[in-house]
Amino acid sequence: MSSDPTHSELPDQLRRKLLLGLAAAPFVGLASGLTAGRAFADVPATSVVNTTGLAVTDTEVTVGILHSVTGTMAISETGSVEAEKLAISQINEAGGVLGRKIKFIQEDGASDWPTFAEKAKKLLVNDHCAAVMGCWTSASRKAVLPVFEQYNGMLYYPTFYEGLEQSKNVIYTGQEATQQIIAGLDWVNKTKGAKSFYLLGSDYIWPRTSNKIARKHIENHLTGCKVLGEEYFPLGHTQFNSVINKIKLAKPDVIYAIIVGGSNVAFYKQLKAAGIDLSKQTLLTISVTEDEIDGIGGENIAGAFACMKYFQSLDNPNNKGFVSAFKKMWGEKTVIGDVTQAAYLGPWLWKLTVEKAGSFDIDKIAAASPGVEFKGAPEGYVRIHENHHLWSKTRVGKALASGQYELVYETADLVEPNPFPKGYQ
Amino acid sequence: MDRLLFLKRSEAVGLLVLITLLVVVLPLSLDIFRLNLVGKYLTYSFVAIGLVLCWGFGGILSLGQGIFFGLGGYCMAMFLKLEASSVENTKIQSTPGIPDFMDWNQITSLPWFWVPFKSFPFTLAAIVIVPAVLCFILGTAMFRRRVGGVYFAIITQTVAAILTILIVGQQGFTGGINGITDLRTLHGWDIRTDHAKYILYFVNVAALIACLLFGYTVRHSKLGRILVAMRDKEDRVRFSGYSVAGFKTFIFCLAAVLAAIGGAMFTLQVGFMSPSFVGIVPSIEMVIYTAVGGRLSLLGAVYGTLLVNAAKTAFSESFPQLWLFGLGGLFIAVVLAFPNGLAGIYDSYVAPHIAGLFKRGRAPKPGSGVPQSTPAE
Amino acid sequence: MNAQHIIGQMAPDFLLSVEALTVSFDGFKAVDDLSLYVDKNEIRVIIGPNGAGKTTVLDLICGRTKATEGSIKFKGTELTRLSENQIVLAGIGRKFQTPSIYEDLTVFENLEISFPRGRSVFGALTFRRDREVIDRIEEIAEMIFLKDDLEKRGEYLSHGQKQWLEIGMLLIQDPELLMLDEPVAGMSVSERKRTAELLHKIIKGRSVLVIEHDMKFVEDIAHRVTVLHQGKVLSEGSMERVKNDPKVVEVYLGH
Amino acid sequence: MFYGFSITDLTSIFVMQGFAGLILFSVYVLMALGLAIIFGQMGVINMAHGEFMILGAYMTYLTSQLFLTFVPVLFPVYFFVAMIIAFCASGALGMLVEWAMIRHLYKRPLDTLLATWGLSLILQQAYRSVFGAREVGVELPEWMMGSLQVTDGIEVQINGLFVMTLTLGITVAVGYVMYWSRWGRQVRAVMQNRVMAGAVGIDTEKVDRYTFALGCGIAGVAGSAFTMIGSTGPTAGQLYIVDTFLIVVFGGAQSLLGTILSAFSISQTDSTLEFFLSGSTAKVLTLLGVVFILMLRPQGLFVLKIRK
Repeated sequence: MSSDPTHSELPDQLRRKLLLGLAAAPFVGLASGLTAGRAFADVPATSVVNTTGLAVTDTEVTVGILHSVTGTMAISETGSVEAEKLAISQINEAGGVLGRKIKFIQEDGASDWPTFAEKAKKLLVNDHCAAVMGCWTSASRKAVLPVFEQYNGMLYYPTFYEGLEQSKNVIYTGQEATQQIIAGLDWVNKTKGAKSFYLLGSDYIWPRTSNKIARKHIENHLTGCKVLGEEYFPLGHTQFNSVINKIKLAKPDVIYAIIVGGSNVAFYKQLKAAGIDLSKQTLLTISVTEDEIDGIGGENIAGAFACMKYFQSLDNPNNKGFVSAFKKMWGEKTVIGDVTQAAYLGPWLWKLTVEKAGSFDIDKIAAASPGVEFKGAPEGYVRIHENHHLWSKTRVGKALASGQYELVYETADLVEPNPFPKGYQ
Repeated sequence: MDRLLFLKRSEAVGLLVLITLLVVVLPLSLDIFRLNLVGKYLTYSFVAIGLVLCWGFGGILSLGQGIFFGLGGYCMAMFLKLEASSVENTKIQSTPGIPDFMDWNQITSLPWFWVPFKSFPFTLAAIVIVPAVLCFILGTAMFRRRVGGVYFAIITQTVAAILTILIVGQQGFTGGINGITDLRTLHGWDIRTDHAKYILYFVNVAALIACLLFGYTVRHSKLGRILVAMRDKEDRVRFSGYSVAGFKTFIFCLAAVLAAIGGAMFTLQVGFMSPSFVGIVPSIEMVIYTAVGGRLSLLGAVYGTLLVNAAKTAFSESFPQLWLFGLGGLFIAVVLAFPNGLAGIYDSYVAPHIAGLFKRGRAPKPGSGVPQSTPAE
Repeated sequence: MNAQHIIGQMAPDFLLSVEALTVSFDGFKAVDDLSLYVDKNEIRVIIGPNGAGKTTVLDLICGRTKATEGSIKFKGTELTRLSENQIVLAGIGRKFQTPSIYEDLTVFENLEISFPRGRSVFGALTFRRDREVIDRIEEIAEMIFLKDDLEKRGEYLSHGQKQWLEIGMLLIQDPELLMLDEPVAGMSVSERKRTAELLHKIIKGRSVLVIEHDMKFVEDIAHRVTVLHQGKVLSEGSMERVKNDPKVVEVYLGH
Repeated sequence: MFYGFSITDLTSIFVMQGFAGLILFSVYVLMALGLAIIFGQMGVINMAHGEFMILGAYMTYLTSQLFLTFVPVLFPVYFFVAMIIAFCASGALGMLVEWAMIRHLYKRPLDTLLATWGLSLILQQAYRSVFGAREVGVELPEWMMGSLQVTDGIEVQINGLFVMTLTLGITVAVGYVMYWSRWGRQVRAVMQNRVMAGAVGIDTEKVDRYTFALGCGIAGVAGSAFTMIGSTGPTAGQLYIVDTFLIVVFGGAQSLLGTILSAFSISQTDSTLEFFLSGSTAKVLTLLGVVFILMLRPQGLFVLKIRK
């Protein structure tokens, strides 16, 4: 058997690229006329910036977008796809990466983990994507991780997640659990004087791991604080009356909720209907972004606190530009949540890293990533850590009836990402 | 010569065409990535073959075949995971030597039911025995009380739901919703290399052909005829002195074991196993493959699986939004217009032409004609 | 009745003894304290108006319906505790009212399935179609007038042929007690004649329990007749005696 | 876990817990009623039942938007209009589906299962294309939110009361239609003996179509009511389908009373277990219990013994 799997279809790919090149030729001529040909002079030779056979030509570089467009996760992943497309079009407008326009190939993970693995492999092996922006759930990331490691690809993963992972081939643009959790708990303990907590979660790895970290922090690091209860519900669960009664019985200072997806809607509506007034009862969540509020209804969750790194309402020039560009591209009514913003960081961080490394080669990008800063981030400023996670600030927002968060607290400094936290495992 | 061994001539030809396609045509025309995909699809066709026997011939529709596919897959995954979690590989964990997800869930020693999966022979036995035992219990309980048809379908579906919640909820022992990932070697042999994928593909095809042949043995034995008889007139079979419950349990178990073998092959080729194969949706999808191929045709099951999955991949690469319309429409069309699926279409439209060719004395070359065509049962 | 009851208990050599059999569906007693004894080699016909419980009695004997009370003994074995297939193995064959054959299988395969060998799962898997099987099937097919149709699928047979095929399927089992539910119903005159001929051939050497409405046919074959009415035995004896029983006359005419 | 609580606290919690059970019960009955008609009376296995419910939910969403945009004054009562629209929309779709698909499959019940599964995939994608992949939030009028303070510790949720009243109303209406009206007798006549019913002059096709439409319409109303407590997304329907079938089968498919009793037993078990255990464990135990009982009593809990 052939040891080079790509061998058989190389001619085909060449032909396709030639065709594409021909088709694009008049267009490129026009464009270069407009941009005064300056970019052309600076463009380094493809043979220099691409030594490993990635899909990079003199004018184009191909990246992959890999999210669920169908299935249950499509609800959550749509925003990420939109943000990534926005970032790519902005980068192209600004002249591309190393003088090359970004072309993207979008694949549908269909909310199905093996499909993610299959498509990831396609993007790397068949399409030779220079980078892939994608995945949302932990499960899909776990499914594609071995693929990225085996075929040496680069994944920009946008979601806040449970940590306990670190890879040369992944840049985690969302927060890992300790970044998101500890600052929020400290804040609620200090400003609200909260001493007792009730932990809730959907039954899978991220809420369980996050609650585990929260419990350790509450019991070991906050004096006099205790956990009154911890409960998990199957994904898609819609009946929360029993647990609401338990909460009423336990009377915790803080309800700490990590419920995801459709369950959220049921949970907050039932909470409100049961007479738990979130302006009096403190509720802290790390799983409800503006995206989710859209489905829950602002009036049902108003008063709850969310702890994450980004809110659409952040008041800084970067964010204003980002929000208006996003709405211009995807419609006035769209909302932008934490993950959407993190997804937007992916293409930008990749561009900056490529420029820093002066190469598209995966190994060089992986090595150059630590220390890359993005000053234009909507959340303010981020920097890639040695462990491929981001240094970022953690913020607490209060949900308003309008569906937006009002910033009530932000950490003074960037919080260090710590995917393998000592004392929390 | 009407029969070759126990196969009818048309079946023997069909099987040869399939073998040619899988062993010669596809490996030569596809790169390893696509071939690996075909291998993955073929693991579903184990389930489909089981469903042809159990549902097509036996009339027992199980909406829980994902359970058994999953059990087989998990058994294999447990073995591979233990091998991948050597003390050497996991030294950064607080408890080295146990799978990573256990460490994340503060489990400090290997649970008792994981221990035997260190042995490969035990794993192979478990892949067959675990689903068979579960099936035997379920089947005996239900068939003895004459639960059938819709009720059986709904109960199996519920069992699939229960198992999914359990696997997801007991993540310390099962890897939860992420499943068991990052499987690397089998007895030190790296299963992730292209070379290994080629070998696994051929192993998979060989296992599939073996299962098909066994399927034909059953189909052409008296047991196969009793199944058909049972589907039509259960009482008559009973009053001919047969234990209907026993036969149903047997065929249900057989279908489950086939599904489990498919699951194990899946794990080997794809490199992980997750609860998303256990639940209701994958179970029903597997029924779809069978229905599309033709619920009465063992070969049709294989072609049906290949066709639906190839369409799924192709569609979702070009028009992801349209894929569900296509799948849903295909399914309705098959049920309404072609209850016997591809095999039925072949029998009524293609087979007569081929028979005509024979009559005129022009022997067709093997492999000629439509590749998706399905020789008659 | 009472006298017979006692005789029944004292004479265990009846092939089939049904005693004090009762079955009720939601309080409705379809069969009510019924006792019935069939001798070896006896041909017994059960008659009665619609809803008298005739078919239910057959259902009870072959295990299709479970009795609420009472006992059914066949060659000294209690049947009420056995499952249907065990009852068949004990030597009882049953023909249904509407022809019950496998329409998707050929006549040959229909008969083959009833051949009393390879009845366990693994027996069926390893069953071989040897000379003995083929000879026996051809012999039976001849008897039931279907020798030329062995490869025909069941669904293409005429109604009468289906009835014969089902009788053939019972014959190949070689049961000691044969139960027939309206074997000539729905047949043409010529088919009916051939069926009578067939029944005369096959009842030799075994006991038969028949439900039939056709009085001429009954007269033709019955050794003894039992008249059922509302789940109870109304009258029993030779055809002659039963015909002249005023109770019977009343039930039939008054119906 | 009750250590250290006062008697009043405990009493009120038990009252509230009982109330939670009742809400769950109402929800289950609403979900299962439509299916009990379609599956129990007609023998059709409608795997797209959840999607019919979601259609009702989307109709409610659209109605709320319409009212907000055009007649904000009437917003407080839009929900009643929405339920009627939901009923009509789901019913009409049901009628269409019966005509195009189901009527060809009455002799193959298991195939209705497969075909309606295909239908459910199509509907899901249609919702996604029309309404987007994200969940939509249905805004409720203010009076439907919040709760009534009965005593110090006991609060009664208004939307819970609303669902319970609705369930009661629909159940009574369905009971009347199916058991006492002339039409209900026709339905049962057709289901028991199609040929005879046709022979005595009942238009069996019409009865089939309207029965199916009625079942779907009720699903639509249920979906409408669910916007008060659950989520409305393209795939939300799938979450309900197993539970719903289980309730109907557990009750013994033929009887509406059985469906209600089974919904009651399952909901009480579920909510009680959920109070003492965690949500996931409670769910597994409830489902296991139901499967186990169904294995012992395959005909369901509440079926009369019938002569074969």
